[in-house]
Amino acid sequence: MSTEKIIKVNHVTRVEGHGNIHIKIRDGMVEECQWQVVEAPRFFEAMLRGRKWYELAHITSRICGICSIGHTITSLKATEAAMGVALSEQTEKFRRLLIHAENLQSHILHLGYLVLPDLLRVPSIIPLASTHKDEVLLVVRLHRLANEMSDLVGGRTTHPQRPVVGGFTKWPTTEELETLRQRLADSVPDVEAVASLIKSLAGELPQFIRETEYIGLTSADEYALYDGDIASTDGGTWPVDNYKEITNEYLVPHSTAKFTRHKRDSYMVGALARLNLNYDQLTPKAKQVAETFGLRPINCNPFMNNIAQLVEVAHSIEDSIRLIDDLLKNGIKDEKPSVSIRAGRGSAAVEVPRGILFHEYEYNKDGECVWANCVIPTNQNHANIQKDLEALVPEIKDRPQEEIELTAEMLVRAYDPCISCSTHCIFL
Amino acid sequence: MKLRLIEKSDLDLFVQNLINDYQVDGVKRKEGSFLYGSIKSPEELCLDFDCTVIPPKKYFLPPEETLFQFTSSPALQVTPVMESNPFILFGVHPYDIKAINQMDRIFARGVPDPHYLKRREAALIIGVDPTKVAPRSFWADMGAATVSEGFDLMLTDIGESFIVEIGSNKGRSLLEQHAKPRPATRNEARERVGIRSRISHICKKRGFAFPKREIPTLLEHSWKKFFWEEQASKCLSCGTCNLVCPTCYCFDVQDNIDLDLVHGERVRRWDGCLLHDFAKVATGENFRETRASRYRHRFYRKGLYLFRLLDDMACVGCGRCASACLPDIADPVNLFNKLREDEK
Amino acid sequence: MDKPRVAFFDFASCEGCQLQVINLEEDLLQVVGAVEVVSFREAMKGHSDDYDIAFVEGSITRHSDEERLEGIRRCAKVLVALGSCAALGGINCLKNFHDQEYVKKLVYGDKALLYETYPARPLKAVVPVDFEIPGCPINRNEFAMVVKAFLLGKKPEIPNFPVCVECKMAENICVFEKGMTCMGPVTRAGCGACCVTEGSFCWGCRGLVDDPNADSQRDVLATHGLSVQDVLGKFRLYTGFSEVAK
Amino acid sequence: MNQPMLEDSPYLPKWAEITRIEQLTESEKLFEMRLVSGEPLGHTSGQFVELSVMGIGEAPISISSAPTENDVFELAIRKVGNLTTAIHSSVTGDRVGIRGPFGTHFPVEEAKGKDLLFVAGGIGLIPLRSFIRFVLDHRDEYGEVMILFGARNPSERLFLHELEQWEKREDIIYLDSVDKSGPGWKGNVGVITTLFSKIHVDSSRTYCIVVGPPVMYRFVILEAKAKGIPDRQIFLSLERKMKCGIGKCGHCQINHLYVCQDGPVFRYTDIFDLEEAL
Ligand SMILES: Cc1cc2nc3c(=O)[nH]c(=O)nc-3n(C[C@H](O)[C@H](O)[C@H](O)COP(=O)(O)OP(=O)(O)OC[C@H]3O[C@@H](n4cnc5c(N)ncnc54)[C@H](O)[C@@H]3O)c2cc1C
Ligand code: SF4
Ligand code: SF4
Ligand code: SF4
Repeated sequence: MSTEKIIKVNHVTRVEGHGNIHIKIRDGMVEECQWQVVEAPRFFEAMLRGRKWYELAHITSRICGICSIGHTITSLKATEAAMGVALSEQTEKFRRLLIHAENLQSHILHLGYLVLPDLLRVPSIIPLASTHKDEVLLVVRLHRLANEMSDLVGGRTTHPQRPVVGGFTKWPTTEELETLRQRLADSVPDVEAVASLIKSLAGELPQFIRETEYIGLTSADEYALYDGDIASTDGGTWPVDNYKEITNEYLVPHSTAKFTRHKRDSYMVGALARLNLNYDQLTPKAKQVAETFGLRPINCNPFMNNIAQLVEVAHSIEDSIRLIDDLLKNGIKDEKPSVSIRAGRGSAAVEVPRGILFHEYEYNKDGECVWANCVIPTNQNHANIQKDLEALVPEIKDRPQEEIELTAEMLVRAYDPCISCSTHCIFL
Repeated sequence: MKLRLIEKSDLDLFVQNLINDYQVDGVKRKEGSFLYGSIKSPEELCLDFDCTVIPPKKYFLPPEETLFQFTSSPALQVTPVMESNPFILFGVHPYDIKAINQMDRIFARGVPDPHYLKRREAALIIGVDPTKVAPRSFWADMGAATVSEGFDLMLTDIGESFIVEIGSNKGRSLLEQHAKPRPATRNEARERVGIRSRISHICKKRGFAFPKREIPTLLEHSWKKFFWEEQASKCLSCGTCNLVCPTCYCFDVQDNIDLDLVHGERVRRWDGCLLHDFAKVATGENFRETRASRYRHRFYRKGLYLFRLLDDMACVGCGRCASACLPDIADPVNLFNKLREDEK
Repeated sequence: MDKPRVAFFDFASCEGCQLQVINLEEDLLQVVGAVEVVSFREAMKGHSDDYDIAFVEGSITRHSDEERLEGIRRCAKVLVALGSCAALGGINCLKNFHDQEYVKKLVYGDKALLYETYPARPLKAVVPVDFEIPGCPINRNEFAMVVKAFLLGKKPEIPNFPVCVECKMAENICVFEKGMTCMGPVTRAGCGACCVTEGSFCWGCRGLVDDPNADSQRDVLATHGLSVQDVLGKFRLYTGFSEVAK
Repeated sequence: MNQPMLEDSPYLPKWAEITRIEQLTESEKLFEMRLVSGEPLGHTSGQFVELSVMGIGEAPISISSAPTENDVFELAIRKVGNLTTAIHSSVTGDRVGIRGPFGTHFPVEEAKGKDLLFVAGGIGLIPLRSFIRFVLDHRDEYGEVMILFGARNPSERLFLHELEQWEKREDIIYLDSVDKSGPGWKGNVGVITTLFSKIHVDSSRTYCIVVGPPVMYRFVILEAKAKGIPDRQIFLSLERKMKCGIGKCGHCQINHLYVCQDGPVFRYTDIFDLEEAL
């Protein structure tokens, strides 16, 4: 008698955007194993054509609600590169702070609302509100802090308003920053509590190893998020302007998103990639969290991306406190951005929660966009997800159907894919 | 009338002393404009402003205020919310004081409104004579260059010092306890008259090309004119002219309820007769459906309707509406002059 | 009263509006206590076709979306457009001003044929919509207000006056004073004039009020130095689908 | 600033309990209520209350019962919006908020000894009913009583039971009409003004009280004038949007008048030349 396991997860839940997993196992043979992106394409490149220089960050922010801060800042940097806009130290510090805010927002959302239910084997955080009330309130508290931090620095939790080409429209006051600093410091026990909660459940994370290439920003001065050069765990660094040598986008028929490859068939970006590349520059608390989970570079278990995110939560909190102290020491000046419009082309990269993000624009002399390209982290991960699935499914093919399904879904979710972004890639 | 004098060099001390004992609000600079806000140190206080964006009415009729809180279960319960924390409003121009005096009458007439009146009673108003005239102001032509009541103290900058007029007993003791005034000499008092007339003179450059007391009659036979439509065709129905006006007080009332569907509050917030739904009722009928009818209503209200109630026009000539209206059609001076022109 | 059954769906969008629902934080726990969420792909596994209220985010950009939306309409007693993409077409409609084949080629080159797309549109261009919560992203308090209104059997009241009203109430300095331009005078309020408050200007993300004076707004923008093309651009940013913007 | 300070907010409602609910038509219900404090409402015919449900809001509603009806009062309410829908879903025993009574009233005293011509259009009958019932309770204090009632169609006619009784009474004249006929309707068809040809009035001693939708006033007043009824003996009740009921919020303003305080009942001579009134 022939046995057949057909797994069709259409619209994987608890991820952002629409993706499908199709697996077919007949008589112990994996016949089909596919990661498909079925998100409606949105064609941001066309949307940007003819729009004004000050509108691009506003529009590209709408590529993704979850990484809107990352898109905004990358977009601003690209425009600034194209027009040769110089930034003040204060601006760069606040941008770093804002990126930490988003990293916290996004990682806590992912870990608390999207991954935790998997580890506790429930469909969502909702039932946990009654069974694990304290844990849920813990997650909510941290999430609220991250959102309020985004609000304070960026002027809104999603689609920030204050960051503009050349600087910010409005700055937090000294008192506001002092309060924020206090709240961040006070949140450390909450982070520890989340860490030990996840630690107690980490046994649920599959032990799966597949070697691959990890790509991210790197910098001599810091754990690179806001700025740096492109680096690979396979060796080598590249200036951001050369990003296309790395990303090599290509299309596959079963997806509306573009795929990318570098030296191997695929590469991975995101928290795990960053940690693999820049582990030494993490803050002490972050390293301590990594230690608890035995997470050391180079780790090739994609499921550990969740843990890498947790490590980054600790890092972002600690580094934010440092940044705030620095800002307070210098005093907040009411700087006004100044921009002189000119024709030009510029590219930029920022490490956003899901990995390295590139924007590149070309402007005419009136400051109208004539060409644009955005390469989104999840896009860069799609091929790696596919390769991981191809390696993972044969390892688990004899398990019950539900378990294969859950493990495959958990794999996809570990990447924290932002599918709605990934189709917005723009390339000419 | 007894006038006092305080040296300019003593003013900061006076303000500081007030801050020590009271909540003090006054005019502050923001992005090249002026706004009323809380004053934490004397340097923040600005007395040589021309006009604020939002008038001081916000202290008595806040943009949004809770009338009462309610609980709907297990038993229905309501608790009124009335604020009456004493505070000082430092630096109010005479035209704004005139507007407050009008508003006092409105909220006290018929059924008195204690939410307004308590706030009003809790306020000590320190007036200040303008030293600058905003580009669109015409308060001198509206008879609002000076006021004889509605303040506790009234300051006039005469160069090295301020003349202080005492408007109430509360004002007198406030001055005596927190500053070191001396009586003003007759010369100094005369100087005040001179300064006041000079600034009025500057302000008079804008005004009506005809006696303003004719405005009500002018309106009485202007109702059907095409003029209104022509003007209102540019109106954005944004209500800005209402909201920035110190004599506009219309409000909307709404319930806010918490997610538990048990606790909540009834609030009132600023409304404006220029807004589309202002006179619209549940059946869909709108008693002022067209832009022109709403636009006209505002001018009738200012120049005729409230005149019938208060024996005074409901415009003090601050010019806020004129400078805030983007298509520039809200200026009473332009409008009434045009209307009069049309008459001929 | 039985708890109303609520489902969330999305089409072409950034999912930022659903994120605002999650961002209700502790209030979200109250919301999920008062209603039964039967479908919320962004935040939960599982799904049911038995629901009373469907909150739908995103614009319709392809024929296959229409079928799915019609299915949702059939199941839902009340269909609410969540956010500007769903309510107005929003930012997605920016692509409508280019030839659709050109758009596909621009992004997908010689693989363009593989991708289906047509000019983006709001939900109401495809099925009847009961309520709209505009905003890019939505104001989460407004979302909570709508939920409470449903629970109370009340009609949710989305303001029908322009942003200038809330801007005055927030005591902002009008951006025209500061040498910038603003869509506030024709844009539906409900955001608390947040963009102006944060030092920016109103982009028009909540769409137009019921009876906007678009001509006067065009004049105002022109007087403040905008070219005809720029004025058009301002209207098209969010309300490209509506007639006034064309 | 020497005005008396009221400690109590005029925006605070008193509680009333719904004691009886009667479905009048498909969209109107009658609510009998009693103030929880036990006091009588103390209104005069023509006045209204602000009715509220916490969390929903408030709306002005005319008092439909006569002041003489002990400690209960009646409101007849058409379901059109938020508050009215909420009230329609309430049940006997529920508590609601009441403020008022507010506003002016019909010429109850002035018209004593005089003839009365009541003209009601649609739900205009709701406030008029209060006066009519008062008059019927004090029948010998008034002269001739005529009631003209018009509705859009038979199904929109309120207080059917009472209408039947009025029709049967010998001491009053009751006539009605519908704009559009409907199943089972055998009476007059036509707008309300067509009824005027069927009555005779002694114009100098007749008071004409008109309540109906805004469009009705102009035509009915013309008919009344044609009958020779002096302008100052014509009374009408106006409807406007209201938010406070105490002459502050500005929504009901017509000229210098606040309908909530200076109205809703007006003598025709006081408003005939006011723009926007009629
Ligand atoms: C003096 C007076 C007496 C009235 N008497 C009755 C009556 O006896 N029976 C009856 O069914 N209706 C009466 N109405 C009309 C009734 O007030 C409205 O139908 C009611 O306000 C609708 O409120 P809502 O909350 O259901 O509607 P929504 O559309 O939700 O209205 C919101 C709010 O707007 C205001 N508003 C809306 N429509 C009106 C209106 N027509 N008049 C005044 N304010 C309005 C109210 O404050 C209301 O709460 C009367 C109106 C007035 C002015
Ligand atoms: S007159 Fe001017 S300020 Fe007033 S509503 Fe019209 S456009 Fe706005
Ligand atoms: S109408 Fe205009 S000028 Fe007159 S008081 Fe009001 S805002 Fe000032
Ligand atoms: S800034 Fe914009 S929204 Fe605010 S008042 Fe000015 S035009 Fe209106």
